[in-house]
Amino acid sequence: MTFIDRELARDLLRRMQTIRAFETRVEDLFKAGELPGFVHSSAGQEAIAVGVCHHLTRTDYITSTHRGHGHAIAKGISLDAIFAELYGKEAGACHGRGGSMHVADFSIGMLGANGIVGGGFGIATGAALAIKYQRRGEVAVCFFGDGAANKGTFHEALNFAGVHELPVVFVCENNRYAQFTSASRTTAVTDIAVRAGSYGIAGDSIDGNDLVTVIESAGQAIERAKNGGGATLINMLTYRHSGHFVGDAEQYRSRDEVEASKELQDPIVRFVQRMMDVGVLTEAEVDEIEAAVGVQIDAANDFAVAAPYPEPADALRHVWTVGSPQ
Amino acid sequence: MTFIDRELARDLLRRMQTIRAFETRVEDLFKAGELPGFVHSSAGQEAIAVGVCHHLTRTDYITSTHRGHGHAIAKGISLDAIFAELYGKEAGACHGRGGSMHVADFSIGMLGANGIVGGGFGIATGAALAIKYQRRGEVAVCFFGDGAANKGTFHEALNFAGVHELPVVFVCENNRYAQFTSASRTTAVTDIAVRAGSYGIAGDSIDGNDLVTVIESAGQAIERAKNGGGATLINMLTYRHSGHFVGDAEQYRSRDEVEASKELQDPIVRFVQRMMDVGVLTEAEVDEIEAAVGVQIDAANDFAVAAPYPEPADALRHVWTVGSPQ
Amino acid sequence: MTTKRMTFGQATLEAMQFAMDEDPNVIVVGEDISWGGNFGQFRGLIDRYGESRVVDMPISESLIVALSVGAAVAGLKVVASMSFVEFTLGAMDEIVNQASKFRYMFGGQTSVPIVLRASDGIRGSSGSQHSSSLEGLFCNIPGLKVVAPSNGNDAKGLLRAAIADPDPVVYLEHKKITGQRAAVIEGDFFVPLGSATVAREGADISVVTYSNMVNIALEAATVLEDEAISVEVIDLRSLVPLDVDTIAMSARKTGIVLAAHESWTFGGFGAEILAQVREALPEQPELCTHRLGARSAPIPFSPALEPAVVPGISDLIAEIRRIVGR
Amino acid sequence: MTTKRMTFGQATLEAMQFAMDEDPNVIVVGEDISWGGNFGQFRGLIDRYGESRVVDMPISESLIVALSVGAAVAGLKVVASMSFVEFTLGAMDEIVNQASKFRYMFGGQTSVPIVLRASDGIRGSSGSQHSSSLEGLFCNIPGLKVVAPSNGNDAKGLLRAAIADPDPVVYLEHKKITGQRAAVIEGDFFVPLGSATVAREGADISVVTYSNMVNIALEAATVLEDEAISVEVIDLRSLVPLDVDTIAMSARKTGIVLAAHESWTFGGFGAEILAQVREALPEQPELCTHRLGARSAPIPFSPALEPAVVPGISDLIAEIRRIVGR
Ligand SMILES: Cc1ncc(C[n+]2csc(CCOP(=O)(O)OP(=O)(O)O)c2C)c(N)n1
Ligand SMILES: Cc1ncc(C[n+]2csc(CCOP(=O)(O)OP(=O)(O)O)c2C)c(N)n1
Ligand SMILES: [Mg+2]
Ligand SMILES: [Mg+2]
Repeated sequence: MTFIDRELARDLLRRMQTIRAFETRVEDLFKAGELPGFVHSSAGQEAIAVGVCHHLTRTDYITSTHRGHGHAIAKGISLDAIFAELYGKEAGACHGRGGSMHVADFSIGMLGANGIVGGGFGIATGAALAIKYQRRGEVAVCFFGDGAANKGTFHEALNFAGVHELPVVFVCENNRYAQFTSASRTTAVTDIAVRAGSYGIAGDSIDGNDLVTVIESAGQAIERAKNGGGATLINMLTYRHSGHFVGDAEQYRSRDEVEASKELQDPIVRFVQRMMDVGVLTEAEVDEIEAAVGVQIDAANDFAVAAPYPEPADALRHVWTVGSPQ
Repeated sequence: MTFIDRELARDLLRRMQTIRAFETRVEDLFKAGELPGFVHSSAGQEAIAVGVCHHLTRTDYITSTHRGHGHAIAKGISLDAIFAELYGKEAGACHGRGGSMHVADFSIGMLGANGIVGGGFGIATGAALAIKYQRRGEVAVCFFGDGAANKGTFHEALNFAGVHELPVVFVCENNRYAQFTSASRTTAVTDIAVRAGSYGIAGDSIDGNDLVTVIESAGQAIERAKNGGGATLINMLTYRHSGHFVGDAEQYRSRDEVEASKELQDPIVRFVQRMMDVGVLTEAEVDEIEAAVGVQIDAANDFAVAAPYPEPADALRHVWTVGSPQ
Repeated sequence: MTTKRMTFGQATLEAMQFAMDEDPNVIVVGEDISWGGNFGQFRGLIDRYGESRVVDMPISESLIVALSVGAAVAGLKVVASMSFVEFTLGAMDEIVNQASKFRYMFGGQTSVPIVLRASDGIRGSSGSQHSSSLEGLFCNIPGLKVVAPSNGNDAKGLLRAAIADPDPVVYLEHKKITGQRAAVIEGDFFVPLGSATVAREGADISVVTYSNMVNIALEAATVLEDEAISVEVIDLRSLVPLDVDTIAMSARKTGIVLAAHESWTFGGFGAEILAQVREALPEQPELCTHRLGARSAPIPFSPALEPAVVPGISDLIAEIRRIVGR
Repeated sequence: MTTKRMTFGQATLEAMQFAMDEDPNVIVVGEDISWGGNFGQFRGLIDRYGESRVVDMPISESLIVALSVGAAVAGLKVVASMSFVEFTLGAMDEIVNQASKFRYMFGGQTSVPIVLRASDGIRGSSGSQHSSSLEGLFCNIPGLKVVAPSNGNDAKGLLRAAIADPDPVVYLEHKKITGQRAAVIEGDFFVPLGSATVAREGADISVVTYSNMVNIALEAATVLEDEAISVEVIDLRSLVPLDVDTIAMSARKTGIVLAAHESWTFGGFGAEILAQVREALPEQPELCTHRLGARSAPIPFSPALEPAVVPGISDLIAEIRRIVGR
């Protein structure tokens, strides 16, 4: 445990709390009718995004999902840019064209949230092929859900990654539900990591709500990838605190189940406890970090609210079409 | 081996020889420019089609591939109907609309050869779902190639079959090549049966050129399926004697490799040898069967050649379209 | 003939029940289907018909369609919920290469009685992957039938007809109207595929449209009435088969046709409507034909841009004014 | 400007080499690609550029496109061989939901420089799954560009332009012309996307077409010359962007437009051509517009039926005679 010193602990906690605070604020704003479209919250899954991205540089790649806010923040997107994007403002990361399900920041290797479940497998694999071809020392990480693991795209990508020993890590955020359906109803073998054997790649199955475990497992996989050891498939067990989308009635799971997980499995609470137990962090520090994060979220939201919408006249910018500005 | 008596041995040999003779004739006819389109020969793979279909009744289902002549014949299609189909005649199994890659006979549960690699996985799974829903005691068998195993449709179907323990058997005709590319270049784990573990179903890997082994392995899987034991994935090693399609220059494999397989692995030669060793069949019988088959093939070809083409005026029959005969 | 006010979703639920009560071989499959599907149109079916007839599917769109085809040729009639229409693209191979071709390619040996229900159109900032209308793709594929009701009553009658139809039917339901209420005829009835209806009579211009654009056109007609512009609104209801007679009759009367839809203008179905009406009225070369649809860009997320790409009531009104020159 | 006679396939091979020599980030992926692909258009590239730039893909169409997208956003330019155009349907999700939308949806942060080469059209009894032309689908999708050369020279110049283009380009090559010889300009050159050409000048009627139908139209024009019917043939070369000016100029001259293609008439691209020319010539309401395409059925296998569904030279000649009234 010693490898987590005070500085690192503060940094990791700040990242997790930033995601939690962002998602919480977004939920409130959405329920208050302040945000357009619909949004998916990753609250409860912060340890995976933060633990994995802890090992990544700006030039490493990630592909994300419909539940992508946490991945983007962990990879380093500016809070102003992601908040403005959720409002559909021109200052957004995608100039308002994308929205919550398509948040992307290519300048830091964040190749996009994706509204198509399973859409990231092949894209991450292609990015890994480019890395290998150009002999760059980077890695591509594909975040996906337990439900996405049932898409054929999973199979096609992992087989190819296995054949070419590509520098890619497939991280399953296994929160045990796909929308309203529990994984056991639709997935023959729910420990996704078992499938690594079908593709001759490394596999691991871990507690995805324990930040330290995530850091260790992801670290090994990413090191393997960067050292030419090929791909890894990691099944990370977690739980989403909110409904599938904000507004979900959640009839498919019991309040008790949700509360129990929040109480006993919350990745932030567990990390804080652990760090305090070993004396790396103090309660005062934790509160101070939480407060600082709150201020940042306020500032980013204020920025986004004040930012202007795109010009309707620019509706055709960024796509080829007759007479459109290229 | 005693379970194969003289009658059965004669019948099995007749079926394998019928397929071999049919494919050989088709190749000759195609090379002579007598047949339209293009054709794929299953010569060399007869033991799989015959050994699996040996266990099936007219009401069991099979889905086939682009290399489907053998499956259709083993399932019991009339030689007149398949030959006429290859010529595009109205008397063909599909009234000439389908051709070699779409030979089908729904009256005997042959749900069609398929020009889309991997097209059969979901169709066989759906047929199995219908069987289970209607509480019929039947089974659906999906024949597919080693190359098809890399399609995402493989994954989606086997996962679902695993979840619902469907009465379906997935039979991989692993002839080690997909068109011109050897399986090892595109498949991370070439023993396809390994993947059974990813879906919680039974798996088996066998010598697909040994008819007796095929009969035993397929028999167990089909019995399991019919008794509610769920799906099975069987990897059957085999080899195609001809090119991918008739006319293929075959630069991707050595003459020696082909000749060696023909000499040592020919499923018909091996079965005959085995039956003669144990005194179940005599050389005379074998010759007599071969001769009888030749006569049937001649008759079917004569029938097909003489049969009329469809009427151009009926080009829109069998599809909904403005003013078409329904 | 009494009617009852209910939502589009409830109306289709009634049609589902008549179909499922009448024929035990009708089953429903889809993601989260036991929870009613993404828009609740299937809510309650699970309690009435149980898990064997209301089958939760993994996130495996290719399988959903292939399995439907397989179950259909094995004796069932399958209604598949595809959720957002963009997800059908993950099953386009199964829809086009298998479902649409089976009856013809196999010479009429089988038909494929499946209904693919998909939600299309904009709902307000759902983003590029959850806002499209794709009828332009389906209507170009022979063997498929395509319907797009504009109200609950037609939704009910068309769904009945679609399930009874022997061919694959793509049933498109606009997100904005799934929750809309309308007067729906009580009891069981069919709206035959291929029958358009005059939603409003008018003398100056014929707006030929379908799905939610019908409702927009009716609003526009009311507004334009005050300007003494008399707008006739044709609700196609069914795109394939297309009721050319009803379109032609209206065009003959008004002399001006405006084909309007939410989907992209370029390469879209509007061009087909215009071509059909001209071919139907060769004696009327002076006929004026116009079209209104989305501009050539993915549907943007930003509330400021979406209406600049997808036509709404103001665009329709402006276009009608321009055409009739007032 | 000297020319050399070579096949369409050889001409594209030259374009591939200029592109690959010029830019080390251009790679080629596809099934059996190291063997030259299904029609040999890539033969020899493996020897010249090696396995890292000429990548054999598993039979995984979804992956082929998704991987191309991922590699492209990570810095490569990818030419993907999709073999028969029907196989692109297995990647429609990746083509439409990912490739075509990325640049716009992500606000111009990235572009997707990929070329999808696919062989379409009839070759003589290839059957329903290997004979279609699907440009009608691609042309309705904003963000995609679509080209369909009719001869080796354009094939070479268009491929060069397609690879250099920042957006995804669907490059359609007709099976019948891949092996056809033509005079091809030596050395490196581009045919800009969106530039049609007058393949033959005429006065009585404008046949607006592309791909192999251009060659059929040129033959027809020669035949009709003897009947004193002067046919102008417009070779669009590129469908998206569409060179409306060249079409309009011809239409203004002849007053009669016949849009002709091999793909299905209903919902096909011909209707778009006619709509575009009318929108371009509002001052010419008396313009006559006609179209010729395949009838609404899957392409049949039988040599007796294929020509009854897909239009050939006799159909084109008859239609032109009918239109000009002689
Ligand atoms: C191809 C496709 N199918 C279905 C959907 C609808 N959908 C959105 S999220 C979701 C569940 C995804 O579950 P999982 O992969 O476990 O991710 P989670 O939501 O649990 O994070 C579904 C079915 C979609 N967006 N894309
Ligand atoms: C979806 C699809 N992709 C590609 C092809 C082209 N193709 C036809 S057969 C074949 C190889 C199939 O290999 P395998 O599954 O091993 O069957 P085999 O030919 O060896 O019997 C390919 C790539 C196709 N028909 N369908
Ligand atoms: Mg999940
Ligand atoms: Mg093979």
